[in-house]
Amino acid sequence: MNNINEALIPAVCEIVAIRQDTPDVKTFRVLTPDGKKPFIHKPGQCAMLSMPGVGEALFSITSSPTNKEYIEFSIKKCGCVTEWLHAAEVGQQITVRGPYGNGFPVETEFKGKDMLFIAGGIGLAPVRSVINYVRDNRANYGKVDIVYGSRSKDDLVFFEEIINEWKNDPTVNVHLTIDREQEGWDGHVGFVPSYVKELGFDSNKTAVLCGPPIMIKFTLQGLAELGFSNEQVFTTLELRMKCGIGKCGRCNVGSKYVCKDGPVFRMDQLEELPDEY
Amino acid sequence: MRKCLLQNQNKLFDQISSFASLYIPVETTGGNASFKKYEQGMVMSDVLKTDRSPKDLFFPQTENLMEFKTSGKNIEVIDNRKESEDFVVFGVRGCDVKSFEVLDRVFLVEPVDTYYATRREHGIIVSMACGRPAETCFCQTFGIDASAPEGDIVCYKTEDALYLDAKTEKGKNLLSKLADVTEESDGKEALKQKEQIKTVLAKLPLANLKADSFGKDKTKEFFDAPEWQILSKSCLGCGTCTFVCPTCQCYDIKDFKTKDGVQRFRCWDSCMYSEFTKMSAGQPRLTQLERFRQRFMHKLVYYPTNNDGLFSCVGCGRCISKCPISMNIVKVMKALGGIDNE
Amino acid sequence: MQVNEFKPKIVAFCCNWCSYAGADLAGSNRLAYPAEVKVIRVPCSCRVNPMFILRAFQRGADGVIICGCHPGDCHYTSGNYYTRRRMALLFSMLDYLGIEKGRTRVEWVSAAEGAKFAQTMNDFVQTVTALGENKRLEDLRCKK
Amino acid sequence: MQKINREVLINKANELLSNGTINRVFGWEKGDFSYDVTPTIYFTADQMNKKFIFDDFCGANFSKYLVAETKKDQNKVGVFLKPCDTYSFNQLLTEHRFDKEKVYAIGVPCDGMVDEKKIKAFFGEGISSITSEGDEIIVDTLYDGVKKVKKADVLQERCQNCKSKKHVYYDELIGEDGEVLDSNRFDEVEKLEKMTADERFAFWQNELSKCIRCNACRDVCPACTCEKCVFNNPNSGVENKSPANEFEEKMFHIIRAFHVAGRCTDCGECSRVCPQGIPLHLLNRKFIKDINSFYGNYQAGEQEGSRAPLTNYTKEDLEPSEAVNKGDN
Repeated sequence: MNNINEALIPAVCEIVAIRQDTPDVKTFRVLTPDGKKPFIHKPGQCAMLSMPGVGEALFSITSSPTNKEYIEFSIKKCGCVTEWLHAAEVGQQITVRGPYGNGFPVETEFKGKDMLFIAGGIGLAPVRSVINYVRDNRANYGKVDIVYGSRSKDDLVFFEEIINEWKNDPTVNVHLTIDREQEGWDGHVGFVPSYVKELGFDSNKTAVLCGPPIMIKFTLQGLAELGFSNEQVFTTLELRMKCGIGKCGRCNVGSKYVCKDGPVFRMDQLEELPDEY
Repeated sequence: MRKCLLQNQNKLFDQISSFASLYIPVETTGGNASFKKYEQGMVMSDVLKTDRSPKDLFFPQTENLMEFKTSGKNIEVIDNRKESEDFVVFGVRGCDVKSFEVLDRVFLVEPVDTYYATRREHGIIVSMACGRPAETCFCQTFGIDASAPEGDIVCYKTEDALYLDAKTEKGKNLLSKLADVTEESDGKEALKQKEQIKTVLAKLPLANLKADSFGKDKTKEFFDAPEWQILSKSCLGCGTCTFVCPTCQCYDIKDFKTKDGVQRFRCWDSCMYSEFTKMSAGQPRLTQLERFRQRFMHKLVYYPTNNDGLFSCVGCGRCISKCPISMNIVKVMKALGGIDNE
Repeated sequence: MQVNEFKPKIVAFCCNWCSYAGADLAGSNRLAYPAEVKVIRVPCSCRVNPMFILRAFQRGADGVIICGCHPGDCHYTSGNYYTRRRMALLFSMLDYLGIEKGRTRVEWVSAAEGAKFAQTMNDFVQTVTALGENKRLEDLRCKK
Repeated sequence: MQKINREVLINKANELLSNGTINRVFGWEKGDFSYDVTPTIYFTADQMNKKFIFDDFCGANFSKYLVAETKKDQNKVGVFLKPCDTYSFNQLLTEHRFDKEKVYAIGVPCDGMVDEKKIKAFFGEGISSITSEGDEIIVDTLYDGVKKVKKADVLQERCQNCKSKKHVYYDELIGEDGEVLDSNRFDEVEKLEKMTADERFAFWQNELSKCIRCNACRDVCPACTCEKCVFNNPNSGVENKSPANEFEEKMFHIIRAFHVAGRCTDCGECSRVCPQGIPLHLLNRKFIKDINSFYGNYQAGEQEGSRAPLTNYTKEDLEPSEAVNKGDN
């Protein structure tokens, strides 16, 4: 799609489907105007979406690269670009450039490993891409556990998919939790970090972690208690970005640019960086 | 080496501007100069440092990237760049020439910034040796020799002539087109001036400033230094240092609604501004201390870490003379490097 | 008749209580005033931030007029007194910067003065037409 | 009369620090050269002995720093204030920007600050030291040996047209107080007013086109203490980090001048810090001059609690149309 030499000039794409996942999260399916998949990406990578005149923002790609038909973005309403997107209708064109970032090392460090995915709230968006990638290349990976929590049942994104596909997949263990008791919920209640400890995973797994900073902080402590080392834990960062190609200087943390060298970092790499993310 | 008598200087400029746009430093108000497009009769200023660095000519303060037209749900992207033409920048000081290398390592690495790359390709740099370096100069700290600057053509200005020495193919090509306003010279005068400059450089007040304690992989060493607190104390958080700096390259991309479309442009931005890193989810650099630290850590540690130890400062000294509160990289280096400024 | 006759774009900020009603009255009395005048209703003339005026010029206005209640008649007691001071200073500043002073004006028009409204607008449009296009406070991006 | 020098101020600060009146004090810090003085805060007399300076380059006004500093804790902050700084100080008090109980203001005399840019305009770059001797400034240069210049010729513009040597606020005054002066500060404005509109337009076009929108004028301005500035607000329509064209250059400066109109004490910091040398004070002074002639003399900051002209009115105020035509007759 993008001429690689014209990194800042986006391509026009079209929103072909919109799904309301939770009260404030919508998933947008995006194709080129002639109905093709805009680009090939790696799980964990991001792309710049924009509406001229509204703004441009970076979003993680939620769909798995194994999906050959389309790409999807799950977007929570929180700023001006996202608000505009939430008000958009099917058929609306937007501009897209990317994919950006390093993505998860699914073909190297993850290969052959038992995987533990931990996500909170909208943090499942980038992780979903890896989960589905792993499910579609099942033979390459060991056991798969997913711990996912959010404020309430209504705030669980991809609920349909989790119930109908992931839960029905015998090779995947799904553990759901919500913060507070709720009518019609018979699953676990409690915060993600404590649930992870409760579940008590083997420390030979590779963990992928994404969610609000406070959840990450406590989950990391929990994982450490379970015997996980920093080399086994991966997470993805979010910072303000403008260019997506490591030039505008905004997402610079230490010697790294989150848009180019990240957004996926292994915890031991992250520890090397100054605490400014 | 070619020689052009000073009385022929404007003939030289006229000649260049007949086939390419020419930019020379021109005096604005008392002691200040800035690069302006040459028009017949303009006088080249001898002022050592232009107010803004010539990075403007390659990475302008504001620049249109593209335009959009929208109709209904449809968007059209219009890249309305025109064919670029060659241009010549005359009289770039050694430090500023070096700054292009620093910028190149940002803009010319993959994915290449084509806006910058095109200008670099078409720009020919005629550098100028610094006859009278200022007290605020510290290019030597970063291994830059003001008596022998880099550039496509190196120029020495003596009392009566300009001596031009082509260093690259581009430079040779340009010089060959100037044969009738220049004459061949043995360059002895230029060499003499070079030696003179060297003796002056050694006497500059900041001649002994060393950057050795900074550089690659020193993040941990300096990040939590207590000195940042006091150094950043009175920083106003304005963008003066970043905007006059020849190596600062942060930018913002913004949209402007025109009469019937949207213009996407980029403009310089400054890590000193409070909203630089602000996003809907929060703000990782809450105080001026963090923003102040980011700028200097980037120049002295982060950038060298990514670029084989090359510092993102060329010692031009503009921040020294322009900062409203006179805080600058020299003071930072002295304080963190353990040199007490008395 | 000239084909390319210059028609200025005029922005008129009108206070809700007097001048806007005055414009209404002009309309119901079938008093004509030029269609180039775009009326923007504001709760009070003192709602008009100097920035609004500059923004109007940026976006292509050739003249900006502010209409409010007569001094002493402000619906909010004193709003238009503040307008008077602010605009006196702003207009003087614009003049100082070399912007033609005919492009800005403040007029007091009450709800009963439909005729005055039409008269004022006619007069203002004439003044601005004579001045020609706004070149000194223009943003070319908005004019293409 | 006792010469007020560095030692006198250090001793005073030391006395206040050690008797517990204050626990820190704003003061100027010596730089690498004779002229690069940095405002800073001192906690001990020892620090002051090492770095404090009080000379012809201590132009920085501390008033604005007090807004943030006094919020930090319950201790009193000491501050040295030159006469013109006290106007800003008073104006900030008027606007309730900080609590004066948390500040101990030490008035210090000022006989004008020197502008190193003017010295450089005389002698070029390469200045190794600058010292003053009576009404002369002695400049040691790298290339042309020792040079002398009259201090009056290299004073900062605001000091050449000093409006007052009188401290309008202090807890303690060092030295003797001066008088409000009859300055010529409006001469330059009048000169511009006498030009034709075309000439004025050309003048400002030339000056304002130099602007790089570094925001130094705003950030140093003691009247600009909004917690969230309109120029930082992406929804204001005027947030632009760098001016895209001539319109935005003008708009920024008009709005900024208007926002401080009636509150600007004419301290001149904006022009001092402008890296491009734009005479920004001429915009502010125009407002001050207009206010004086339209609504009667008013000096912002002169009296704590005075009502600013733009938040005030009389029923007999002149009409905007009269205001713009005033100069015509």
